[in-house]
Amino acid sequence: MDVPYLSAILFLPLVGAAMIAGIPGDRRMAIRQSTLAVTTLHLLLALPLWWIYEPEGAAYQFVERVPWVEAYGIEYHLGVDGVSVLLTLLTLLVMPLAVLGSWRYIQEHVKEFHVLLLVLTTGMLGVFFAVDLFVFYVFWELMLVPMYFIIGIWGGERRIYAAVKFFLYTFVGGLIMLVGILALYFYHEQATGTFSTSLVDLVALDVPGGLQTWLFLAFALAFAIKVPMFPFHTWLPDAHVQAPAAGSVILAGVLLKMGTYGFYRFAMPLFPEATRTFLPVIAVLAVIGILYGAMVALVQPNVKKLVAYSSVSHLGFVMLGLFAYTATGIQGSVIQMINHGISTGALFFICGMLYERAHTYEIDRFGGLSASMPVFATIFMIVTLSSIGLPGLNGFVGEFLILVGVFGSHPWLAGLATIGVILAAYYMLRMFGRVMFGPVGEESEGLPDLDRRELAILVPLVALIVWIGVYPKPFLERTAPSVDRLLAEVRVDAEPAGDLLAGTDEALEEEAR
Amino acid sequence: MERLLWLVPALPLAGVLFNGLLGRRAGKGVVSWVGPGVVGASFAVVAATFFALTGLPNGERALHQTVYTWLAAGDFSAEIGFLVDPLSATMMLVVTGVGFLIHVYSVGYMEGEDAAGFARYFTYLNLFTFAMLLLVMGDNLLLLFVGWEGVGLCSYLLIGFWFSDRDNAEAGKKAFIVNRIGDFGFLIGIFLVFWSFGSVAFADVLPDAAATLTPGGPLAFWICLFLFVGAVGKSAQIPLYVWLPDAMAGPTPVSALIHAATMVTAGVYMVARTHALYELAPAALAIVAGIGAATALFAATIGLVQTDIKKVLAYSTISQLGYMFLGVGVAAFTAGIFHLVTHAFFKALLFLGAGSVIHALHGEQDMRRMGGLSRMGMPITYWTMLAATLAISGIPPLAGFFSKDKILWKTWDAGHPVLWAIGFVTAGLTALYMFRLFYLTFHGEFRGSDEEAENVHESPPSMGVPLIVLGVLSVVGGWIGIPAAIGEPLGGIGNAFEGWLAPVFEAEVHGAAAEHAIPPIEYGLMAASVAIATLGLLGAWWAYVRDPKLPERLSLRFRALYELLRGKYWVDEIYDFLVVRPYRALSRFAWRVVDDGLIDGLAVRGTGRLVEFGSGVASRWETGYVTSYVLVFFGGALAVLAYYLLG
Amino acid sequence: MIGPGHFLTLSAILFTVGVVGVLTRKNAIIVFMAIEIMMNAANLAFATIATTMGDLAGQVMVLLVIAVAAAEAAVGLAIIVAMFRHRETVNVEAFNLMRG
Amino acid sequence: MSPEIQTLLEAHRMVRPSVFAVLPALVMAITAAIVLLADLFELGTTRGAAEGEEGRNIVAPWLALVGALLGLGAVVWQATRLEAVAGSYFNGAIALDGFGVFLSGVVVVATILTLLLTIRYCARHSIQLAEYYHLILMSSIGMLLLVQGAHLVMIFLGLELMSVGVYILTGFRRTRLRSVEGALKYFVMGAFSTGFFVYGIALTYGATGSMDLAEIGQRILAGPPSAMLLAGVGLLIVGFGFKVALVPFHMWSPDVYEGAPPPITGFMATGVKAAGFAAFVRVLMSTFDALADEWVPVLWVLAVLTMFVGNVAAIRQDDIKRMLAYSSIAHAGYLVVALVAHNPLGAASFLYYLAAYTLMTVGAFGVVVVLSERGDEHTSISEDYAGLAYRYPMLGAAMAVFMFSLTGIPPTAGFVGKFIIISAAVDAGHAPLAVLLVIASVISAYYYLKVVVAMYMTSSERGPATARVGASATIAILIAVAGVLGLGVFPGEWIEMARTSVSGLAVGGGTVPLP
Amino acid sequence: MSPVDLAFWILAALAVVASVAVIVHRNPVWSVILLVVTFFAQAGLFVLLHAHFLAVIQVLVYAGAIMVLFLFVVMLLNLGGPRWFEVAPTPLVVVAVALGAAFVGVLVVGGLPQFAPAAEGPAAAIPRDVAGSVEAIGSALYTAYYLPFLTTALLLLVAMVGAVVLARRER
Repeated sequence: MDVPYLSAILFLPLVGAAMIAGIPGDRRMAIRQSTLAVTTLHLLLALPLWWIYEPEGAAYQFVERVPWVEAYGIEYHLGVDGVSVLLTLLTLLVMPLAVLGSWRYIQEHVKEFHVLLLVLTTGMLGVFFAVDLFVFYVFWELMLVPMYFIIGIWGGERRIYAAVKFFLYTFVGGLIMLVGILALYFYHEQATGTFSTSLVDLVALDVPGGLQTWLFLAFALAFAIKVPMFPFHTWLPDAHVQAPAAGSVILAGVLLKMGTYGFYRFAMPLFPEATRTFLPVIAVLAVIGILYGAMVALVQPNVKKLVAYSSVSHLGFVMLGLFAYTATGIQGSVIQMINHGISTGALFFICGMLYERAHTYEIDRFGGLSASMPVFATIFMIVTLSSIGLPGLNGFVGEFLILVGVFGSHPWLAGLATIGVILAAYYMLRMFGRVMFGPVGEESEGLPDLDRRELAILVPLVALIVWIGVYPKPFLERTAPSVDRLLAEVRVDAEPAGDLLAGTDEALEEEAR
Repeated sequence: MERLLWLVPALPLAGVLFNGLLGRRAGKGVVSWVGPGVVGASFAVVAATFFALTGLPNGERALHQTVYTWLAAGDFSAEIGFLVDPLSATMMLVVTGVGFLIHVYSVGYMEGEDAAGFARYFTYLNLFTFAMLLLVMGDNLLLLFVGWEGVGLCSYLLIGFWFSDRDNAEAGKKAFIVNRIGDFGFLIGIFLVFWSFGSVAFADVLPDAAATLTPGGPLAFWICLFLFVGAVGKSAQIPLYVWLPDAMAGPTPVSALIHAATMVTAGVYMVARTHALYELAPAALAIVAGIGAATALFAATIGLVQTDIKKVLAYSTISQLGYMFLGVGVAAFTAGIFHLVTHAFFKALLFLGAGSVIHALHGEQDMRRMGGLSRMGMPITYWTMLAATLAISGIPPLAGFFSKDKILWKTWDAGHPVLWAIGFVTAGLTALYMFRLFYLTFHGEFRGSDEEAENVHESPPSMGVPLIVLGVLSVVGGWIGIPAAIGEPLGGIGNAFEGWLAPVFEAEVHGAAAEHAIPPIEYGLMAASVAIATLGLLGAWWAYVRDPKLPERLSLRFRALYELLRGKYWVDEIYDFLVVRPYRALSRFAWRVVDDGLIDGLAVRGTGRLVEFGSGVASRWETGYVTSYVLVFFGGALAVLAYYLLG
Repeated sequence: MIGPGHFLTLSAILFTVGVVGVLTRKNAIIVFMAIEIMMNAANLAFATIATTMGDLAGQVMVLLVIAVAAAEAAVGLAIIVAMFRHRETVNVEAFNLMRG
Repeated sequence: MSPEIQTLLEAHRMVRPSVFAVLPALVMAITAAIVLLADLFELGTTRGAAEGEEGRNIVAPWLALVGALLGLGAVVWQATRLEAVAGSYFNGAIALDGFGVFLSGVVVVATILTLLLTIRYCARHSIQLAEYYHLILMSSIGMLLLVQGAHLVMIFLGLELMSVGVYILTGFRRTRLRSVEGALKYFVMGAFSTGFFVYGIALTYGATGSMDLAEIGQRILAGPPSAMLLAGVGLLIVGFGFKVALVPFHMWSPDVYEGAPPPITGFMATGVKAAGFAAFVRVLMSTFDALADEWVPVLWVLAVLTMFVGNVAAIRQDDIKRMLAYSSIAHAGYLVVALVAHNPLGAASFLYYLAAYTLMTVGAFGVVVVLSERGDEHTSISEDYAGLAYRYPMLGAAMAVFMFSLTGIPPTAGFVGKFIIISAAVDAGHAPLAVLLVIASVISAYYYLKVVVAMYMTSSERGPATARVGASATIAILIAVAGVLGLGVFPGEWIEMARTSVSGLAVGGGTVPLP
Repeated sequence: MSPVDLAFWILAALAVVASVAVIVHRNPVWSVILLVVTFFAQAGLFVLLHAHFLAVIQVLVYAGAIMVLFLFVVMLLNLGGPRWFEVAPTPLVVVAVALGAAFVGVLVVGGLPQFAPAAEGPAAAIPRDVAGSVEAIGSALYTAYYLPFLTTALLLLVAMVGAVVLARRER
């Protein structure tokens, strides 16, 4: 492909940001509309990826490879696989919605907000496009900055604490990963005599066990914080509660995926043996995350915090699926990434809409909203059910595939994780019931139902929720070859189906010996 | 016909979309036609299917349609596909048939709702029908599970239909969560099936079952046990029955449809559907039978003392579901399904009748405030209720007699005298509490206010007609499965139902061979059960009509027992104490202590505080006095020198 | 026999005396004097080494250090004058506005 | 003339004196003289309007700026002819090599930016004096000589010329007690450390018999180092450690940075530090290359101490100058990591990072200067910087860029700099040190973010009134921003330049191929 | 003990005693005068090292110029004080003396007294008295050390300007 398609997608938001920076700050509506136009255009620009990406084609497509820092062998190397395509489209779908979601929410420093939103888009896309580790790292850190501002400037009461915490947490992980990247880089130089930070070159390396362990840990820490995995999750509730609605949506919808995506795209193929060594640890942490997140979510008095902890639980499923090491589990994980982005994104939009109406996130101050907001109630219900994992909606597809996949390799963990499905119903329905049902609460008197703008935000998400739930095939098809390729890279033969014992823990242990 | 199978669930789904999206604007009039209409149409398609099926030779009676591949990832693959064999056809007929009647009934019952509520109600009801059809038509376990969850959702939504009352919403939530506990088992069961067979399609699993699994082996046992956990949740068996009595918070037609006739029987259907697996796991079957019998008795005892008319019916449902599990548990799958069908008729009728009563009394559900309604102008309600009560009590020749008796006989025949005894006692209790209900409601003095008494009225035709239809079915419904013991002497009336289902349960252990020689004891048992039912009936008459003070005296006499039953064995309280509270406490502990205290407080903020402390130290060294700076400088220089010259 | 070692040891002692002076005295002028003692001690070392090995670089260095010392003295004393104008004291401990 | 003297004259014959080799210094020295002379002849001076008010010289700043620009021109000229003229000049007193020229460039750029920043500040605070600019130029000359010095005598003199000038500049606002206090502390500590430095030179001289770096380098190859040599090296490390503010020789810097006029603080944090580091690196990495096993452990410890004490102490500072002082201590620690790596990559990363550091620090101080132009100095982060970004959007954005660059966030120069320093450390097998650097960076993020937080996320009624930012300061800050981002986004050229610049330096055997 | 040795010990003792006295005396005027004594002793030591020119410069520049400057400032600022020595063993003094002793100790243990020249310089063949003469030093200063020498000029200029700027009366 001669046209630098990915670069065009990548940098369009920056161009947009520059344009919007030129609009006088007091013309708020113009700024909002322009940003909406830019983000929509952006989505349209990238939408062809859905069709022109060939699932069965090359591992990385639309590749661009230009030397960047030649002295270090660093290249501006972009490319997408099936998973990146989906995550890219998810990101681009979320952005216009985020702009819409901020229409009324953001009233101060409107211009700065939208400029940052666009810069953030570039950062996020860069992470999904990068094939070169250096490029990846640059974007990984780059997206930190706008998000930090978004939380810190437009957030709630304790926004500064939350923003700084978010920043520091991610920064720690990132820098340690940087050391890991460099060690890998020099190992590559030692082994081959050439310098390269390209994933393609580095994957080909056979890193010795000890080094692999350390490097994997360095990468895993960065990704685990981002995911966030238990026990690295405590930044998340703060960040979510304090962030403005759009910030939470993007955080949940896209940013958290970068952790799991990092595992998928970098940590696992680069360090297959270490991945297997740490597989039990990570799988157990994932299950702890699932159950722990669900438990803590139950007792949250704050809607957003509840959703934040539910994210910990849901991302636990994603991690578990990735480390199932079966095509089914990993595919489920990928779908679950998308699902979580859509469903939790929608939940945060919903939280924002509640907040715009009642100016509180306290669950106990709501009640009986269904009466005055029937449309809202319906959509909220669907999103809640999607989050619970009701069959027919998207959440089930991901969770089920993950659990089936994991069951083959770790029946006990899968069993424990399945308990998470029960717990999810408990905390979500409890919250839903308290907010929407029962007598009308003190903050809920006569609140207006959704207006058109809000419908425009939620309806596409609900449509996707149903689409993926009912007909996930297009999504699964696009990622299957990429996932198979990953499995081939990590050199694990998929467990033969039907052979129950082959997949049990004992068998794995024996193999380790 | 095979190509049109999709229409069966699609019609109610169309109703969902119409009522959900446009219903509020279309108005109650349109909705009241569309809502029941789509189900009726669906029933028509089902009927056509049924006849198409009967037109096929016995043994080839199966229609199959694959709509599309739903989930395919890695080795796993599941399709959206429909399988109609005699078993599903039976279920479909019940679901759409009884469902249609209840839809019609609802039009009258829900007339008090505003347009939005009315549309919402029918949306949910249609959605339920859709999901239930998926459940019974799905050609694989996963699709069955989809329907399973779908009906659970509808149950949640409909129980909490009047959501502004906190209790209703809570009841819905409880139903959903308790069901989820069962679903957990179901899911594990599915995983086990998949990893054993490499597929979840019935067509792959069931014929291969004997070849893949060791009969009586652990794998077969665990698969069946986990699947049964799901059934326990959905069909409200011990220990997961607690949601069903609370579910009576929903509108009464909902209780009739979901919590009596169809959804709660899904567990029985599931066990029957996967009978090929269960037959390989006798231990699991024994557990099924044991749980069924225990539940039957247990719920019946509670039903004896309840005062809320719907609660009595709820416990009765639990008890009857226990019968069905007893039936399938002794591998008498046909008997279980037969009871499922007859139960659908008379229990739906009972609920609808109760609804009619409640409707007449403007929402009153407490039987202590009813009485004497037989004389107050509700003939349809009265007579149909009587038919249903007789049917459930097992008085011949009404429907309940045949099905219940078949289960009891099969239990005995399978060599489970203890289980038979439990079922037998329960049959008596059933007659007792059902007639207690009947007498308290329709006989004696009216115990409500005068104002209420004046307003008592018969229900509108939309409610009356379904009552009559169901009344008829309650009477004659059993005749499709007349046992050989009666049929043969009467001139060789065959057991149509058994023959119909035979291709499905061909491997049934106690197959047709047993039918040829009719042991005399069968008649004895039959007589005994009729006798005990009659005894129950008379007991109720004695205690509630002839000597109304007797129950009070008894309750004082056996105070402890009475309180135990009144308190429903305090199972809810025990669960609350043993499960719910500890879980919440643990959650709070995880949040406050682990999350806030240890991880965030100690590790995260603690690190921050450590750095700040260090900052204070560094800052204190920076005294502002140049002398101290020089000292530090010199100390450093000395250290460097000492390193080089001494080290 | 006195050798370069003696001279160097003497220079080390003198240097240390200067250091101790800087460490202990608060009077800025005395502190500066102590620093001059340190510079001189270094000069003694340079001269000793230069003479011993027959090199001129050390001697040149002594000259240059003296020049530097002169320059520093001038600047240092000017600073003392400036600070005296503020506080009427040359006690270095009187100046600790900035700390932490 | 006696024959003995003849012999000596023969021995000390002048070798390769060259105007071109010292052209930047020379150009600036001449300008410095002109500045002073012009003032003497009252060119461009205006008398104070009121009795007792100081006069001002409005020509001096521009003269000085022209001089510095000419100096930059001279540096560029040297750079372009480097291949032809590289070598040592004035009997080995100075070296003309890539390393020196690169850092000369850094120093001169720092000088130019300082001059641009200081003009309005001086005008507003009545110190628009020829002497001030003269001293800046002279210090800058000292730096250039220090950077190029290849002889300990030359390094000593360059150091002194630079330091004495900066002592005076620190106390230049002599009516301000803090300024004088800063000068006093700086002077006392500086002179004290000079004593150690001179003594270190003496010991080195004694141990090797020479003060010429090249000769010393040769002679230490003869055998294992004597105790005297090690003592000399130790004291040199102490002396340099003071100039570049390594813990525990750093104690002066917070107070002095706080006391000095902000433009001078910026000058100290960049020019002085760059020049001091230049000589430090030249002496250690080139001359004492053979002794690397001896000095690497010491510097390892100093690096860790410096990074951590600097960053940790910075956390509680509310005065931005003080905070930046600690920050610059910490950055000195990062630079020492590059030294510890002790390989060509380390040397190159050192150069790159120094350039990056200079740009971002000068920029940050630029913002500080702009805010302190009126009335009080306005250096409280929590009060004066609160809501700054909304009063001065561009200034706030620039400051944010500098803060993120100091933190090491892409795509800024600070990030790339840290990246290559870490890479050098990892390459040299100092992965633990790299991890410590990383942890220190995380701590640093906290206080850099504090500035951003104040500017963007809080608001305050107090703080300096909004006013137009002067043109010269604007230019300086823009240059810094452009530099920080330019070096960050397109680091290739610059890394390449740093790489070739260190090729003349015999580092780590000098044969290891660069990536 | 040769006369040279005797002279060394006398001068060394004088230098040490006088320098110690400088830092312990309470009166700055006395300190300055004692410092002059130290410098004279050092000039004497230069003579012993055959560095005649340095000895002269030491007296001229240090004792003559620098010390006068010191005395001038002391007088200008009217810094009187008691005329006695005072050594109070404050913790600071104890620590300082201990560190100082350690410093000397480290250097001595490190081999400073065993110094032997590592190489021979260009003046090694020339009589030491000649090597310490003004011509000899000039022959190096204006040739090999030309640039450092010039730099000194700049340094002195800076010092002059600086002194003027800082010590000027306030407006």
